[in-house]
Amino acid sequence: MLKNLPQSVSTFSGDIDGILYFIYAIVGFFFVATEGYIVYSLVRYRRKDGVKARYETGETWREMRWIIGIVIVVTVLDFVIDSKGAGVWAKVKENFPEGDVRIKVVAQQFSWTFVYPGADGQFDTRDDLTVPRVLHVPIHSKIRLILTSKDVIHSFFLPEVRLKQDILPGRQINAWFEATRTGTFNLFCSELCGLGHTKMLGSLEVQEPADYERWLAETTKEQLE
Amino acid sequence: MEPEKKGLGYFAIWVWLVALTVGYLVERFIGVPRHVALAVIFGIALVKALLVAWNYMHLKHESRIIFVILLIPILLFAILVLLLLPDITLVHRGN
Amino acid sequence: MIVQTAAVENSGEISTGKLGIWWLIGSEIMIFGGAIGSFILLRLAHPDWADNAGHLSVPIGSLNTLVLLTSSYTMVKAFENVKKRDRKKICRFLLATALMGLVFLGIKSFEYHGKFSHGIYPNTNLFWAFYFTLTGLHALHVIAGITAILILWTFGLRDRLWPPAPGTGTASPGSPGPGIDIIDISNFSDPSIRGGIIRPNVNMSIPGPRWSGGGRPIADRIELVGLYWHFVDVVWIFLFPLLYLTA
Amino acid sequence: MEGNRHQARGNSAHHSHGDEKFIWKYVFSTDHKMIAKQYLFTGLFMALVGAFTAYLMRWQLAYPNTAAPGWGVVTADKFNMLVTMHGTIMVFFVGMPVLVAALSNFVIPLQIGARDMVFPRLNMLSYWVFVASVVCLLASFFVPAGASACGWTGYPPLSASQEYTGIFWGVVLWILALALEFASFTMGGINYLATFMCARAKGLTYSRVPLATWFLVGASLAFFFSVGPLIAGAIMLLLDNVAGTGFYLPQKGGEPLLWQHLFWFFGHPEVYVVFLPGLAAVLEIIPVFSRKPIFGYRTMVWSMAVALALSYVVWAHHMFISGMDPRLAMPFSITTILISVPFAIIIFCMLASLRGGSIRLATPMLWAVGFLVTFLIGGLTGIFLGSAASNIYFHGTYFVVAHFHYTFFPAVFFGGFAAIHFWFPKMFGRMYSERLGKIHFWLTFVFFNCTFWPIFQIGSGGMIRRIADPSQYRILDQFKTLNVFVTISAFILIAGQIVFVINFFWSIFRGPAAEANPFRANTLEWSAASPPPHGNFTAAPVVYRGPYEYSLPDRAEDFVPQNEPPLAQAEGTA
Repeated sequence: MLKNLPQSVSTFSGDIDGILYFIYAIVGFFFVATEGYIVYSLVRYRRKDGVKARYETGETWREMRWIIGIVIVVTVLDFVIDSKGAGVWAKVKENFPEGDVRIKVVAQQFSWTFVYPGADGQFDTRDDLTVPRVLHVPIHSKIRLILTSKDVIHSFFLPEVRLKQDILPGRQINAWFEATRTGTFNLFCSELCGLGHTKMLGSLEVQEPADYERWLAETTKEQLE
Repeated sequence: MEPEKKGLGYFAIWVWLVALTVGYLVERFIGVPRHVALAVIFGIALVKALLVAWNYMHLKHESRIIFVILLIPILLFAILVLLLLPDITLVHRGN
Repeated sequence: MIVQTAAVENSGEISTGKLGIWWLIGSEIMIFGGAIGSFILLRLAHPDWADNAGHLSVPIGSLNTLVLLTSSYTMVKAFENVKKRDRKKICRFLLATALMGLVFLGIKSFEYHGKFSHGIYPNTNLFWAFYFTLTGLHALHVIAGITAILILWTFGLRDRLWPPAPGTGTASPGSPGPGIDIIDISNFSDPSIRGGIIRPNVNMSIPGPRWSGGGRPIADRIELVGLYWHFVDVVWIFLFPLLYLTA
Repeated sequence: MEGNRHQARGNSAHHSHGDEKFIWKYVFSTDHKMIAKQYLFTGLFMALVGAFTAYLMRWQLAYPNTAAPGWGVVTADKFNMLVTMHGTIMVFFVGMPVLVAALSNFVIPLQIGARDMVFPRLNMLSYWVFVASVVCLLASFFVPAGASACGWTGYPPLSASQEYTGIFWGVVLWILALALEFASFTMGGINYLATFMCARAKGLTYSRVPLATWFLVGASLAFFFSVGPLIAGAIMLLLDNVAGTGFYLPQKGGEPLLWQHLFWFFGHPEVYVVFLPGLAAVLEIIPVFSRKPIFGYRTMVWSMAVALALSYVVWAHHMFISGMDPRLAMPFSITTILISVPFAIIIFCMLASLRGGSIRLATPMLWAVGFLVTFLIGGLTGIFLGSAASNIYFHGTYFVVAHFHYTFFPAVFFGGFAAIHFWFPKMFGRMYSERLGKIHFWLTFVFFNCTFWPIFQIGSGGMIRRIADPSQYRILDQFKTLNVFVTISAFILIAGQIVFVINFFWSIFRGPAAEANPFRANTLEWSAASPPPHGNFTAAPVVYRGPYEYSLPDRAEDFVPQNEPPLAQAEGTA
């Protein structure tokens, strides 16, 4: 079920995959055990002439002991899953690093625009760089994203980075990631945003720092002209 | 259905309700600090609502099941508002 | 587990009609709760809405509160007279309640008119959107309550609150047609044969296809409508300070 | 349909006897059984509409931008509309009427030994308000710009203003349809709850009420207390559309997230509103066909109660990445995962009910087991989504689609078909065809799994929901053949329902007459005639024992009806 996961290219994508595989193992065990048990009992306890069913109401602790046992196991596993997940969640969504690069993402029906603060490091100044569609980031640096939307709710989804975040109009929502592999990756809008939702595609370009700087300089020059 | 004239009569309750409504106005003229005023205002509203529910809706004579029917939605309302406080009220709105 | 007795639990008595109306009130609490809760949440986030609330007239709002409170009093008086079987007084108090409801609506529409003439509409800003939505939703409930009260009032005028002779009711089993199972209705309305904590005192006769009276006297519905009316009153008791007094 | 059984009615002065006109018997009936059938037929009709939308969507996903037979090319705007309508119809107009309304209406009064609902006319009104809601929804297909295309969750701002979708009437009618439906089911809910509380037969204490009734009542409770905020929310959404207010429009000071909270505050209990009735039917069927008492009756009732209580505080797991305060995620993740505990108890109790039984795999039992087998998958995959961390990746992908189809489909269709077959003799007085029933089951079971199992894989590969054209996505090229496989399976799944339609209508008119208790079950509905006359019971039933006394060791017969007087008391002590 999980063999189709896209490649993992960020510092936390491995953690998320770890949770996925961990849950997969637990769930897989219960899946095999319970489905197996159902098939077993359907065969084992099928109707036979002259054999009467057992009268068993399950109202006593003795009769319930197996169920209680399994349920305790389930509860414990639930908490294990949650406590493992809590750390990953906090890492991805709660405790943001300040970020080496800050980029503002502007979503609108039906396109992505990325705003780089330019040399002064401030947004909404004259030297802001506005780049459509392709998000360029340097590898191995912490990217701080400021997600905004001009109209409806969009969702910023980088499958390979395992990052997804809905963008609410009227709010600035923060996200971050750190890429660990260079290349071109996917960017989808994963929240129905209207007629052109399907075509609201972008891409993520992870570059070596030198390449990134070169690209940044070239684009700055282009835009200032 | 229920014993008559136990405690306050319907008319006395009405007098109380009117008095409490006028109480709003008094509070406005005295000029107390805002948070005190708000506490008083909603305290009065709560008292009035309880008076109506308790006497006019005969809750004081009702069986326990009615309280269950009433308390569940009130509790859920409280949960809904409390859980949404951080998300709707205390959020920093940018842009 | 095999307890082979026919034990009957019993505690308290409540009619199905009353139970139904309380369930209705329960669901209404959640509806108003959702709307009022949304208002509270956004109101807390926007202290600047106080300016808008300042445009609302506290004296008019207070007057309306008094009108509605008084109508609650007359409603409960009507119910009190049900127990005394005083038809004339019932009619008088029901009419008074309905009229006060209408006065409430009149004052409300006067307020609306004032806002409209100052160019304030639901789409002016979010405070006014909430104001018109909450009061409008409440006004709809007032209208429903007035309608129900007036219907009962006409029943009272025509002396239809109680069946002509006690006991017969409006429910009389029809003459049997060909091939009909005749069911002994009395068997089912006997409270003693029923289990459960709530004893039904509804006549479980099979209802007619039309909107005719059920098994119980119409007069019993005055209490039910009264409960609803008081609930509408309670909603206003909270709406008034929330909208008018937080300026 | 009801043979020559006339309904005795006639407490109206104008309408004095029972040889009633067609319109009062079949259209404006106040008989709970007729209203149940009305809901059932309406729901099944809507299922056809829902299936047609599914067909068109699957065609587009497998063969993008080619003409679907019987319709034409599914363009992006139509696809969004189909996505929206499929969800709305299947959840609100199939799941709700078939499971909540039809089952509650039919089963609750019969199982508790009542003559009818306590508010029969309110019951009728509730059905006709529902019809009005269906008409609203169907009408929305034919208004300018077509039906709503905002997703079945209708997230504003997309749904709050015409400028974002170009759809006005479609959205307005969609909201109205939902509002009417909620009004209808609120009336129904009041009725079920009051009937359950007031009209139980003598001796039918709360600890002897059959589990089906308990779970149906639980479903009504879940609905009843959660729908209010959404009604308020819907009013605000309607005003945003028609009056230009800005409750959900940030440029006017509104808050889009508010709708999501109000929607999911209802939306999660709604899952149980649909799921519990399906479970109710299955819980009733398992003991009958394994001739064994249900395992842990009290445990199940309490588990359900705990699950219901928890269901009101888990809603935000639908919104982990919605932009809500991230600190809310962990509390909601914990409650979400905790809710698996009561359901685990219920499932394990059901498994234990099979142990040591004498199992006969008749059609209702097949559906019940099918429900167990498939719902387990739905429940287990829910863990991936309930854990906030893994939800970051899976949210909004086809993994979610597969997951909720593995919960809704078993509940609505496996549970629904189990119920329809199980109570068919009681409902129509005739037996269904066992052979056709089995063919139908195996077709549905196999192709249901063929349809939805691969979708887990497609989803984990990164395919997101509600995209009209997968060929736009490079990452999805690897799933081309899988998508075609899914689509063909879905077609066979839909086509397989023809077997049911044939079985259903053939059996209603031509099936062999059914006896009162064909499955030798204990609960009260089987002591009434098949089909029960208006008024259900010829004499008031009296209950002497719990509902699941099967295979008592000291009895020759392997069942003891609830209303059979105990030997010692047979002389009429009660």
